[in-house]
Amino acid sequence: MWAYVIRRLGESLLILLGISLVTFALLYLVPADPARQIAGRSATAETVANIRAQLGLDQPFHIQYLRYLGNLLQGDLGRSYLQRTEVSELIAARMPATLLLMLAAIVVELIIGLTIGAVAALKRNSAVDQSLMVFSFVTISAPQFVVGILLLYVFAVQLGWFPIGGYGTFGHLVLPAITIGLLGTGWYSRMMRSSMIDVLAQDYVRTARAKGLGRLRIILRHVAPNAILPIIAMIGIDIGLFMSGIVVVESVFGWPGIGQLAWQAIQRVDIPIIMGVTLVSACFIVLGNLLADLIAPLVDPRIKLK
Amino acid sequence: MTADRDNAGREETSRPVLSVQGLTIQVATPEGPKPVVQDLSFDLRRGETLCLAGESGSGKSMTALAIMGLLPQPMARIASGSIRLADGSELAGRGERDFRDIRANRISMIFQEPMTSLNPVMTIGRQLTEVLLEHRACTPAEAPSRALDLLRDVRITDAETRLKQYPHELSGGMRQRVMIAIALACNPEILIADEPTTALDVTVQAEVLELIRVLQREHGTTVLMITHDMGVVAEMADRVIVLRHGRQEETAPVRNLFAAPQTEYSQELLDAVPRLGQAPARPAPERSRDVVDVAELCVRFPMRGGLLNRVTAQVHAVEGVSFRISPGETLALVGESGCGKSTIGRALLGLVPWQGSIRIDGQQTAGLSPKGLKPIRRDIQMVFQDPGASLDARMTVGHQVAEPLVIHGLASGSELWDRVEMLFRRVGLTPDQMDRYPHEFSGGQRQRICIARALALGPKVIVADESVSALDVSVQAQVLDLLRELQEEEGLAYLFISHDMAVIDQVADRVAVMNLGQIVETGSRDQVLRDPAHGYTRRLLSAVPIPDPEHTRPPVLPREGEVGSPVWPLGQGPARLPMAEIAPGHWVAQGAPLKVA
Amino acid sequence: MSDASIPVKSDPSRGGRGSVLVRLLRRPRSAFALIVILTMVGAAVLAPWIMPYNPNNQMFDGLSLEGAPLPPSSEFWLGTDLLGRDLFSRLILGTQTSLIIGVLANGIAVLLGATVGITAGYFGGWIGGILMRFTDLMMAFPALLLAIVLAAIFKPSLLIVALVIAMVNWVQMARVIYTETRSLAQREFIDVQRAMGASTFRILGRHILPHLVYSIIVFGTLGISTTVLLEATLSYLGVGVQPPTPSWGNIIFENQTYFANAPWLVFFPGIAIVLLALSFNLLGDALRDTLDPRLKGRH
Amino acid sequence: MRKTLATSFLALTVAAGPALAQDFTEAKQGGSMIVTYKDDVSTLDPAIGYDWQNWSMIKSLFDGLMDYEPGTTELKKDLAEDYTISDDGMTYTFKLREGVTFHNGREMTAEDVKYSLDRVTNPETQSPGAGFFGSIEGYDAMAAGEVDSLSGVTVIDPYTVEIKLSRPDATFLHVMAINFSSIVPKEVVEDYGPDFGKNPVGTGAFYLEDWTLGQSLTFARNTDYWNEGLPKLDQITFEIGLEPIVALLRLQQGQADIPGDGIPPAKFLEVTSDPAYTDFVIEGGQLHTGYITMNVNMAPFDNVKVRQAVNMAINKDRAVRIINGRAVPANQPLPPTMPGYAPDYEGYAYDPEAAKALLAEAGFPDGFETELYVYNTDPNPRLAQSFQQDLAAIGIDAEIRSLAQANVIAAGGEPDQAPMIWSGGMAWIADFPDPSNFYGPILGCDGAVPGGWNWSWYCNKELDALAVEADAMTDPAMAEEREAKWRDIYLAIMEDAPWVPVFNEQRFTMRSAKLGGPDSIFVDPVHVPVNYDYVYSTDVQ
Repeated sequence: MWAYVIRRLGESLLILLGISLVTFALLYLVPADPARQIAGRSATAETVANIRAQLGLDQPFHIQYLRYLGNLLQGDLGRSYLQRTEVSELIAARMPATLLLMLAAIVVELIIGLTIGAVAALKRNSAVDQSLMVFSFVTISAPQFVVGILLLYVFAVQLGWFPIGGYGTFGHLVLPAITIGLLGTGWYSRMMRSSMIDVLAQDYVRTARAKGLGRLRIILRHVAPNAILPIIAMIGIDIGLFMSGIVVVESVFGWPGIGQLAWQAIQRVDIPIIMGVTLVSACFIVLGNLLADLIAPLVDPRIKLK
Repeated sequence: MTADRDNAGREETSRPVLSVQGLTIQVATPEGPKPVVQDLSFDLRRGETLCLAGESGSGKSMTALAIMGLLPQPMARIASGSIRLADGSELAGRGERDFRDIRANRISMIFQEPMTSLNPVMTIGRQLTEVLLEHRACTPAEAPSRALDLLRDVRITDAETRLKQYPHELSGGMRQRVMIAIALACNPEILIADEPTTALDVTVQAEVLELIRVLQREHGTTVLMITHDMGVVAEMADRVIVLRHGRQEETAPVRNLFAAPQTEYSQELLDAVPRLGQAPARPAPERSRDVVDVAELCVRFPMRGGLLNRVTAQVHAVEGVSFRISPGETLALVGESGCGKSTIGRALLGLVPWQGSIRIDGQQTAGLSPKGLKPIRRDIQMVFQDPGASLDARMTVGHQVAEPLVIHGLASGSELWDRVEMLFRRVGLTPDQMDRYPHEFSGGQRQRICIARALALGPKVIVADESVSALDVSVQAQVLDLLRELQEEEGLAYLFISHDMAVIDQVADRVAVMNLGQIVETGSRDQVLRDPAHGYTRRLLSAVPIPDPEHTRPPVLPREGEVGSPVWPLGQGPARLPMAEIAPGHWVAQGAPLKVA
Repeated sequence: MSDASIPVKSDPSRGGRGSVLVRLLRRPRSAFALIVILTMVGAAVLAPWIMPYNPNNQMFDGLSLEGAPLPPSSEFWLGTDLLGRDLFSRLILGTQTSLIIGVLANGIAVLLGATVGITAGYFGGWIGGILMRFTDLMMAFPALLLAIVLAAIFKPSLLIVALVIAMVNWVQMARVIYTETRSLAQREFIDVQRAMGASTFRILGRHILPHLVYSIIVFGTLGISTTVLLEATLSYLGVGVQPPTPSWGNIIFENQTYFANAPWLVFFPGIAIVLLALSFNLLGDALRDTLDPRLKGRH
Repeated sequence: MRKTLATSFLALTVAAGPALAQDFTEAKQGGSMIVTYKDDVSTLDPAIGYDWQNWSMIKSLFDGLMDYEPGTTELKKDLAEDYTISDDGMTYTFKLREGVTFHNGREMTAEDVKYSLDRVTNPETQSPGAGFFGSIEGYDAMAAGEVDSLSGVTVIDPYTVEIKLSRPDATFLHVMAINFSSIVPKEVVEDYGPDFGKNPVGTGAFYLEDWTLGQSLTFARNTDYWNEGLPKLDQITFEIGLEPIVALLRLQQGQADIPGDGIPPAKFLEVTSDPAYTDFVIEGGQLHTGYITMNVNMAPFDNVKVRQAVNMAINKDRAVRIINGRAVPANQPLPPTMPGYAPDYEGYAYDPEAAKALLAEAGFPDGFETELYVYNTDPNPRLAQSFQQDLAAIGIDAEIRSLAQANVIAAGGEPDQAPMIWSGGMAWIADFPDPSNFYGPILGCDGAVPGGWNWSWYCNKELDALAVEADAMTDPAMAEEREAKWRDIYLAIMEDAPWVPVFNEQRFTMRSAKLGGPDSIFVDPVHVPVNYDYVYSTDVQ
């Protein structure tokens, strides 16, 4: 078990290393010159060169990357070019908001998604199933910015049930969490439905029926636990979806998370922040996958970590 | 089992415990409802064992499911007829809720696949206590000890540990015992056993059948047994109902059926059953040269683990096996599942990496590149167990039979199709079937197609890996006939891999018995099967059910020593068993390749 | 050997295209999807003839005197946008953009994903290891971030946007195909081919690929929906299709601040995106059910 | 339309003076307000902060030697109690106010002034404003990193500091009023190092009470503020991350008081036409020009006739209408409120036919293909499309390149990347109200270097020489003459037409009903966007 965890962590580190290299290389190709941006419009070429040297931007690519990596190993994500603040501090400050949103979104998608999926599977091919599946298709077909704008318009502007964007209270959380959660809801409900249908056809469910167990008991004790197994593997993918979603949703709702930070940084080509956010969200995704793999054997005794 | 039995209503012995009258079951097909069971009537008498026997599609499992109210919804339904219990309660048409008191309480069922019939994420203990508690057979406090008793009842070793284990940690035989324990937990009047041993090795099958008999005796349970295996029928049944295409073909006490079947179909069915020890003698092929010469063959699969995911152990699937086959000769490889017999076949075809020496028609294949191997492949071909899986579902069978010719550039154009046509005829198919897809054929026909494909290159050897195991007995007999015919006409050599002693008895010239990757006994068919010298061979033979109700099979011989494991840490391996020739050509291993697992 | 299985197998491979189409049309959901898709393809192809106005013409009478966009009317069916252009005409032209990107980006993604998936799945070993580690790496990349950065490096154009989306989207395809190829490669009928001495090329081309075609079609169809959404999102963030080429995403991007005052500017393109993505999702799902009974009811 | 706006603006500025005097003395201290911004506040370090959000915040946290009268562009003394200028205009001697304390309680002295100027010019500070101090003696050595102190700045006594210039600079007092010359306490700066921007300590009217990164900042009243009676509010909360549209909706629902990013276009018509808001919508000018650059080194824009033709082709009225009339069409680089503006100059009138003819004359009867770079936030891509249509009308096929701001700036800084750039969203807002501020970096030779801000790459040595001459006229008596000189320079530039000046944006902002104060401070031309110090709350009156 521990050997497995350590090996997987090692692999994850390699993946993160790869991601850092690719991102760094991509950003190296971005034409904007950070030194120019820092120096301002009134600066002379001399000043700019001076700043470039201070930031090490005059070094060849591999030196720059190795230096970045060296700092990274010491937990130093660098300092934002334009905000002049430690990137780690900026990310740390925004992390609670993003984590809160993520948690809320996961609750939304799990509760709604799994329920819808289960109900659809149990009522397979009925009108209920059909309409639930169409609903789930709509949720995965609607771009988050459209959903977000729509929810904001209807529930915050017109009905005034929720605050119009921002952060702080439970009310602020509802709309963005639903916006992000809806996408996952679609995926989870479809996964859950097909998984439930698979499990319902399994021999051990027939055994459970042959035992004379009640329907609810069969569903809760025999079907649901087995149906959820393949869905656990979704955690990593789900976090990936989430990380992509926050850039849009946080900007629609003015949610002070790392998605907003990333978007602002991309607009201004603030490379240390882009690097930092990319690495942090890649960490999330990698850890999510790892977590999924570690949870799996706890839920499914057949899986052995090797 | 000493629990108080509810004897109410049992005094009335005249009434059957279960009475099925005019049962018709329909399934929905795209072409409309189609009956799979028609007008089936029988009575199940208290304490007896009634066998529903028949081949695939005879409707025997559907009948069982109908009694339990477990017909697959909404595709199948009882169209007419009644199913009554001794107290007169009607089961047909009952709702799911009303069935709950019947199931496990009055009728229990065990299924064919013990591997999948238990919930993989629940401990054995909980799956047992669950049924007890559901039917209030005991209080929650008593449940664990009752569960333990149940496991001991079904002769499971180390029952306390088993309670905490999950199904995947148990062997197939043990799982079926757990299923039986669950089925008998509430002391039902009737136990329906649907092919309970089909998925198990022959020795385990014998043990499970014995267990069912013992428990039936102890509990006085009535058993409705569903099987396709006439050996099992002969061994277990008091009465037999032969089903065919959903209709009752014949109902008779077991002795009468075997002694004097009343219908033609029953006769055919019984004739087709291979019987151990009754096969005619085979003329010894002349041993001029060896078309296959295997020496010191080893196949090992790496197992990875640890921090760096390095190879930490190896599965010694095949360990130092040597044998030869002459033209026109059949060598049978026999053994229980996992003994390495199939791996040998795959090694011969170059489908797994191996060490040692393999000569096909004199040519060494060790170390050959795919290109170098290609001409040799023309001499050796393979026919697998599942013809469905070994045919490409998305290609017409004609093309698939033509493929080897195309690959080896042996024919093209009209010549190609002439040869394919010839091959189709050769295996008893008609050329107009060439344009169809595999799923349009029955199992037996598909296996013929596979044989035709294997014959296309005119091989000298065919590896037949459980090639008839998945087929119904009547079809099996036909395919075996075809193989024999081909051998006689073309002088083919077979490496016939099978777990079925009776089949081997019919086809083999020589037999090699394998256990844990090594040959433990080899010799002519008569030497090995009629006069087994190794304990393992004897045990295997003692477990084979004999399709003769007059014959009382002695109990299965006990296993000698522990169950071994082919997994060894890196750098270690099983000791090679020394072989001794106890008669000309009859070699027996000395000692057993043991390793405490 | 159980005979409990119901012999209701339908024929997955026979019957030709016509009958697949018939089966799709028989199901209300896929019939709806087909009609929407065909309508949109029709609109895209016939755009020059059915657009009531020049979609790029910033009409003087397309804005109110204060410079506000006009609501839907008999003159401008879906109203005008902030530059006084006819929204209906722009939506029709936007269909072209969305479909071109959908087909182009998805085509590249499918090609790339299938190649990587098949190679890694069939050969395994270190080639497969490296390829799959690389896809793992791509999976861990926050896709949208990657797309935005890529779009920022290369000057955005239709082709670049399509390439960027393909770079992000091929990964899922590779995963799916990899898993399927791996299980196919272990099937007996492939063993038979190897035993016959068939070349790798032949096995891949004649036996593996035909089995993957349906998955490729299904996931390719589903992929179009993701592509349309990603294009819309990129355009919404201003790094997608360049103005004045209309795409549904950049129509919303240009007009989103007016959602309270001119909701039609966000509503109509929003509906268009949802409809198209929904239709491709429904179609993909229906194709999966119709073409490949093995997958029936999953996902 | 243009005329009405211009006059109303003048009226506003004129009205500001007396209004301030009246309201202000009577207004009581207390209360609070909420200001919203979309983008993060990057830093509050006065040597570094240079964006829309932090500009006025820094002004309220810090003071410099000079400042402007609230709501106007008139210089006034701030921390300097008095100053003298030597006759040659090369030496400035500032007498500091006594008893001014930093937020940490220490008194501000001449040493701090010297430290602050040394710090902002030291290359290690990486100040984007360092270039403003180029006229101080010793600046070049400082910029080169050779020394760590400006030789021209001398502490005479704790309350007197003398600054020597290396060349006469008429704008020097303006320079002393910009944020970059704010006075900072050395010990605190050294304590926090690069994080001083997160922990600012100054002498300003407010101090930073709390900063939750990415969410909000709270300013509290500096009770020891040297300027009696200021500020009026006890607390200001800045909420960050709100889209302008959301910010305005919040204001309408009473959840915010000032939308820091102004009234978004989408809401503009609604609030300006709603009588309920007429008292709260405030219009003001700003020292801003929106322009299209044409790279004079890239064909065919190396041909002056082509550039002139483009000037005639752009329909500025239409552009103004696209942004709902929140601007006045421009015909020269300087905005109307800037000294040196030429009110009589006609510019290039909108005349597509003439433009077409001129283009043909230049050898492009069928037009040509080119690219127009634009910052990808609304309304800039829309404006670009409008220009694109205008250009198409005379046969020029301009492809739009809508990119992130930094990428547009980078392209402009390359000699051969961007033939045309629309400056919107990055356009020049003057750092101080002096005509010279529109020249050097964006039209002069100094800016026409790789990575520079002169995106038209226009470099006219003669005009550069004239500019130096004009800035040497430091005598206040010659102000008129200097202004005229600058006017000539800009008109000469228009002859060469490296730009198409499109419009001068007006600022429209809104305040909630609970805020009081003269309108002019809500659209303060220097304390952009709002002069927080003078806002009061009607709740406590």
